[in-house]
Amino acid sequence: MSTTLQTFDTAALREDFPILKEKVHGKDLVFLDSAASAQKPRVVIDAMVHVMEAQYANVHRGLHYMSEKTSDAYEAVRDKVAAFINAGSRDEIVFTRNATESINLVAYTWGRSALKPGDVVAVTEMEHHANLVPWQMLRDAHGTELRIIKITDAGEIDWNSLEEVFADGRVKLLAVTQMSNVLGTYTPVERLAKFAHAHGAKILIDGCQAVVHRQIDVRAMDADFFVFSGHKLYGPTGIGALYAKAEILADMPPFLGGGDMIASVSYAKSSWAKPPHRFEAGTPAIIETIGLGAAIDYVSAIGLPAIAAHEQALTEHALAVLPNIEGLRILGTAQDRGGVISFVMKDAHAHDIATLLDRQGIAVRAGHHCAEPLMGRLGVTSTARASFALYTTLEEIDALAKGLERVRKIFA
Amino acid sequence: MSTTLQTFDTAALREDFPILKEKVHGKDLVFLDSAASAQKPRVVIDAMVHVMEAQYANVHRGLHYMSEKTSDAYEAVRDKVAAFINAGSRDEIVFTRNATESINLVAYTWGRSALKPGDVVAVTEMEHHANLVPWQMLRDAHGTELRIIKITDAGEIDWNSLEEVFADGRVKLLAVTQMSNVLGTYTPVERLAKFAHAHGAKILIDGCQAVVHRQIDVRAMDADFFVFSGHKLYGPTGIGALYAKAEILADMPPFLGGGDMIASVSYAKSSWAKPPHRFEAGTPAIIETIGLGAAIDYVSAIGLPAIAAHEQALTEHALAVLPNIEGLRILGTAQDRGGVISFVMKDAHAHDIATLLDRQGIAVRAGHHCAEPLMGRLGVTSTARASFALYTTLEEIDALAKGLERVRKIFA
Amino acid sequence: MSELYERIVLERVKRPRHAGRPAQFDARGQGANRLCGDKVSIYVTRAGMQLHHESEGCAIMVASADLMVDATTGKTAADIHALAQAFAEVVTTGTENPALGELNALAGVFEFPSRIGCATLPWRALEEALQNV
Amino acid sequence: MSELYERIVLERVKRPRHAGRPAQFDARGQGANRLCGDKVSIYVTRAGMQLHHESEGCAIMVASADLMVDATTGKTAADIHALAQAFAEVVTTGTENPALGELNALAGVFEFPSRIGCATLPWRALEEALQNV
Ligand SMILES: Cc1ncc(COP(=O)(O)O)c(C=O)c1O
Ligand SMILES: Cc1ncc(COP(=O)(O)O)c(C=O)c1O
Repeated sequence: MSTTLQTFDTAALREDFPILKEKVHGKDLVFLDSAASAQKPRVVIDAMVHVMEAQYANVHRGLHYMSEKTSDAYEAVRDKVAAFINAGSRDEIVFTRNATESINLVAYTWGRSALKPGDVVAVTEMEHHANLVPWQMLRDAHGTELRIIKITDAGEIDWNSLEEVFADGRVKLLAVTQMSNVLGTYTPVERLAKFAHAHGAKILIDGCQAVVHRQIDVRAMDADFFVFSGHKLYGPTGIGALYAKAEILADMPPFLGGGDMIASVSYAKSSWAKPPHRFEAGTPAIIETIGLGAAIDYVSAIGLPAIAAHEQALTEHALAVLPNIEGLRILGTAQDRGGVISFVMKDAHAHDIATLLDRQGIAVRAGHHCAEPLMGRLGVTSTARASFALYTTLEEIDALAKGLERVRKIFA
Repeated sequence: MSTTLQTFDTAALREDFPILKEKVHGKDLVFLDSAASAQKPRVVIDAMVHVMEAQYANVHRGLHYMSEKTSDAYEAVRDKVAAFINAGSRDEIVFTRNATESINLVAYTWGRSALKPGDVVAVTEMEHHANLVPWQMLRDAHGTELRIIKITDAGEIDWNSLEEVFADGRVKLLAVTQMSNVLGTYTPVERLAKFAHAHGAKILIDGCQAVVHRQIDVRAMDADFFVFSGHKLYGPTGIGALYAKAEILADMPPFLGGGDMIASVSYAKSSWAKPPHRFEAGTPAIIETIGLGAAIDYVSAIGLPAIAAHEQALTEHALAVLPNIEGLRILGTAQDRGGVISFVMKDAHAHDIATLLDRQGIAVRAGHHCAEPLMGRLGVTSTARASFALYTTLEEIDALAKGLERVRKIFA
Repeated sequence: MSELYERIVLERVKRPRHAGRPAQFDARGQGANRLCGDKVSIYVTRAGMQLHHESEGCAIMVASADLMVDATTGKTAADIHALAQAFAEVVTTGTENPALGELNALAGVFEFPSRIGCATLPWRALEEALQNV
Repeated sequence: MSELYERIVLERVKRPRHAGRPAQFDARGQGANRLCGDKVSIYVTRAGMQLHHESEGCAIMVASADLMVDATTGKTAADIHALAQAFAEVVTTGTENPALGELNALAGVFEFPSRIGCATLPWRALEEALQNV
């Protein structure tokens, strides 16, 4: 091993994640599936336990101590999320279940009010289903058009295609991932936002993958909408966020109706609370939101720049080592890419790879990664995918390489 | 104290709830706000911790050990929920964030496909906003009509009004609570279902409160839709359920678009997975679902009949003791009622009552309880509400009565 | 039990000095607390030389409205704005402000974060009324 | 590493004996695994006296299809249905069934719950094909 990671004590950080001590099929767990969902550090678990053991009640509507304390803890996370992605105001942060709900919320409310039939929503060939299907459903229900921006063979946005798609001036929303969950490609979101705005369109950035690996600044990138999930960011499941500019949220009609999202209710007419509460109906994911706050504190303390540097080293190592395996092909060769690596192997189907690696304790994902159309574009039906997190080590990548050698031999 | 509770060892059960040992303002916590959200037993906390410490990965899409085990644990809860409410099949259980989302899901998908403009949705005067606002939104977006069934001064459904509302045969859905979160009234859901069905309407039962206190049998009551939240059932926040009859779910279009809810995706057209997965887009609330499973195991082990008997004794005691307080008036005198008691006091506003009780460690809720129109019907702007759970004791009700005496003296 | 309630508030709640809607007024401002249904109207008469409040709500709100009228009658809009801010400071921090006199009776509200809105509601209504003058 | 793969499957994957789409056939059944993109078509010719599979997917699925053809050619629909159930039992429980012969090679699939669907997919396609005969 020539590469070493300085200023980043992975061994110490791994101690924060109880699950990393588990054995799988009698082998040490090598968890390379963090892009699907990350493991949880002790502080996140503890924060959730603390709520349930010592400080729990429903939020917002209570005048008693437990409710006040819980409301404060819940609302404090809104400030944390706002600071974490550098939103202009806490009121621009809406809590959702996950990125999928965040995007659907935009499609249902902004999409059906700000977009008119014939307006165009543009997505790229490398979107996750979460950033494709809602726009298809909007198209089919509301009469908008859906256009697809091509990617190059390298797995980057094809700028010619982008310009073509925008040429007639009808695109009103560009919905694009900041980092592909299949190819690891980062998209140039600042440039895309400028382009979209110059063409009279808004931009929605699917930050699900990127937020885990890079410092996000929604104001610097000038995002109109930005979405992510807590569970990929070392936080609990059941909690995600939508950021939208205040002036956009102000005009959006509500999504779900019920408690907490109203200003007043009468049978004839109800009026809506101000954002963000307008978009949070019913009892929220209180415990999970507080867990997300702990996760944000955790990654912030380590620092996204340090995490990014660590993962960059891992990625470079993987890109150096894996292609040595005969018959293995990595998909995507984008210039700017992070620690999500998809590959196929001659004669070995992705599912067989995953199963055989699993027997060695190595967890990778196999399938279409919720990006079926992208599989078609890449000319495959599925891929195997290894993805890295702050707790991933170079040794684990070597273990993956060794495991893949054994897979290759079985299928040779 | 003349009343005693046999066969139910409250003291032992209270040991299961760590939070009940907390002090508030230096006083023992007397938590009488469980109708808003219940406290969590150790086994629920432990189940969630176990997932995060030892057995976590994203579900459904993984071929590795952690994902398989987590998927199994997640899907096993579907069986538990189905058994708990006696659904005919596990595929009739859709996981949501909470009851609010469950009702909105029905309004968005079934409401916009099975209902036509001019069709009528009927609700009662005692619905929670969660079972009113979604139908208002449907009315305003889709052209259905919304009708309100009156309640009597006792706080029971006014059968004459029900018949009037149904008289012209245009009601297609009766959406009704099984237990009022303000008055404690149980509604005769079996009879209501028969009535609705005889009039060609479906019935949606808001079981949010009832499911905590009574054994539910969706087949015996012949519910078309039944909804509840996990957090009131001693489970985590962020997880709820929708039950719907298989043949109804089969015809419902999807709600949110994204991963996991599709059969196949192409740009031109996507096809949907079968229920229940069609309605569960994106990474679900995995940890919380498993927590809900533990909560269901917990209450099932104690037994709903035992819980109901315990709470019945508490309710009777409260109804005997509280009216002795001068100037205190309990709202609602339904024959069939459970442990949710709203009251007002002469000269003392509900909020002042709640604040003053809180100083004594007693948590009650005050406000409109997300039922603004009901407040109008009752001729009040807000009430104070004490609600009971399996861990509530007779002594806590006496503490409430004593606390209210002190409030009364302050305002005398 | 609770100093706050004992100290002052109830006196004002039971016998408010400035309650009621005048037959004639120059301007009105309204406030409502969506969480609890508290409602207040402030009436300004003779260019602020006379104020009334019509309050429907909890003791903290009613007392605050009545005390506010004492403290602000005849003051300029700028003075009232400054007073509103100083008062908000008192109820948020619990630190009394000698310049505020009787208004300090509500300092104890700071212990009940969810009630601070009750104490400040009449002030928001008054500021609205002044804009309508 | 994995007995399952070593024992048999790969032989059938590399050199399937019954792969390909016949020029003429009486009926076809199809199966697809939405999770992984596995696809299989089963072709029935001369009233079940000849079967072929066209498989695109993982080793478990392809081997299962090829072994299935061996085991079912010439059998009645009722027999095939019984075999399908017995086979499903083997791959779900891991307990070999002496009556199933070479099909037992896939017994190890039970250790991989999410792969059981791969093993049974060709059987579902065959049952569909038989309904089309
Ligand atoms: C009767 C009733 N219905 C619906 C709800 C809404 O539940 P949730 O906020 O969990 O969605 C509640 C609880 O607040 C309730 O009491
Ligand atoms: C790029 C991208 N977008 C969206 C999603 C959807 O996230 P979730 O399932 O948490 O809603 C994912 C994760 O699966 C993703 O990787």
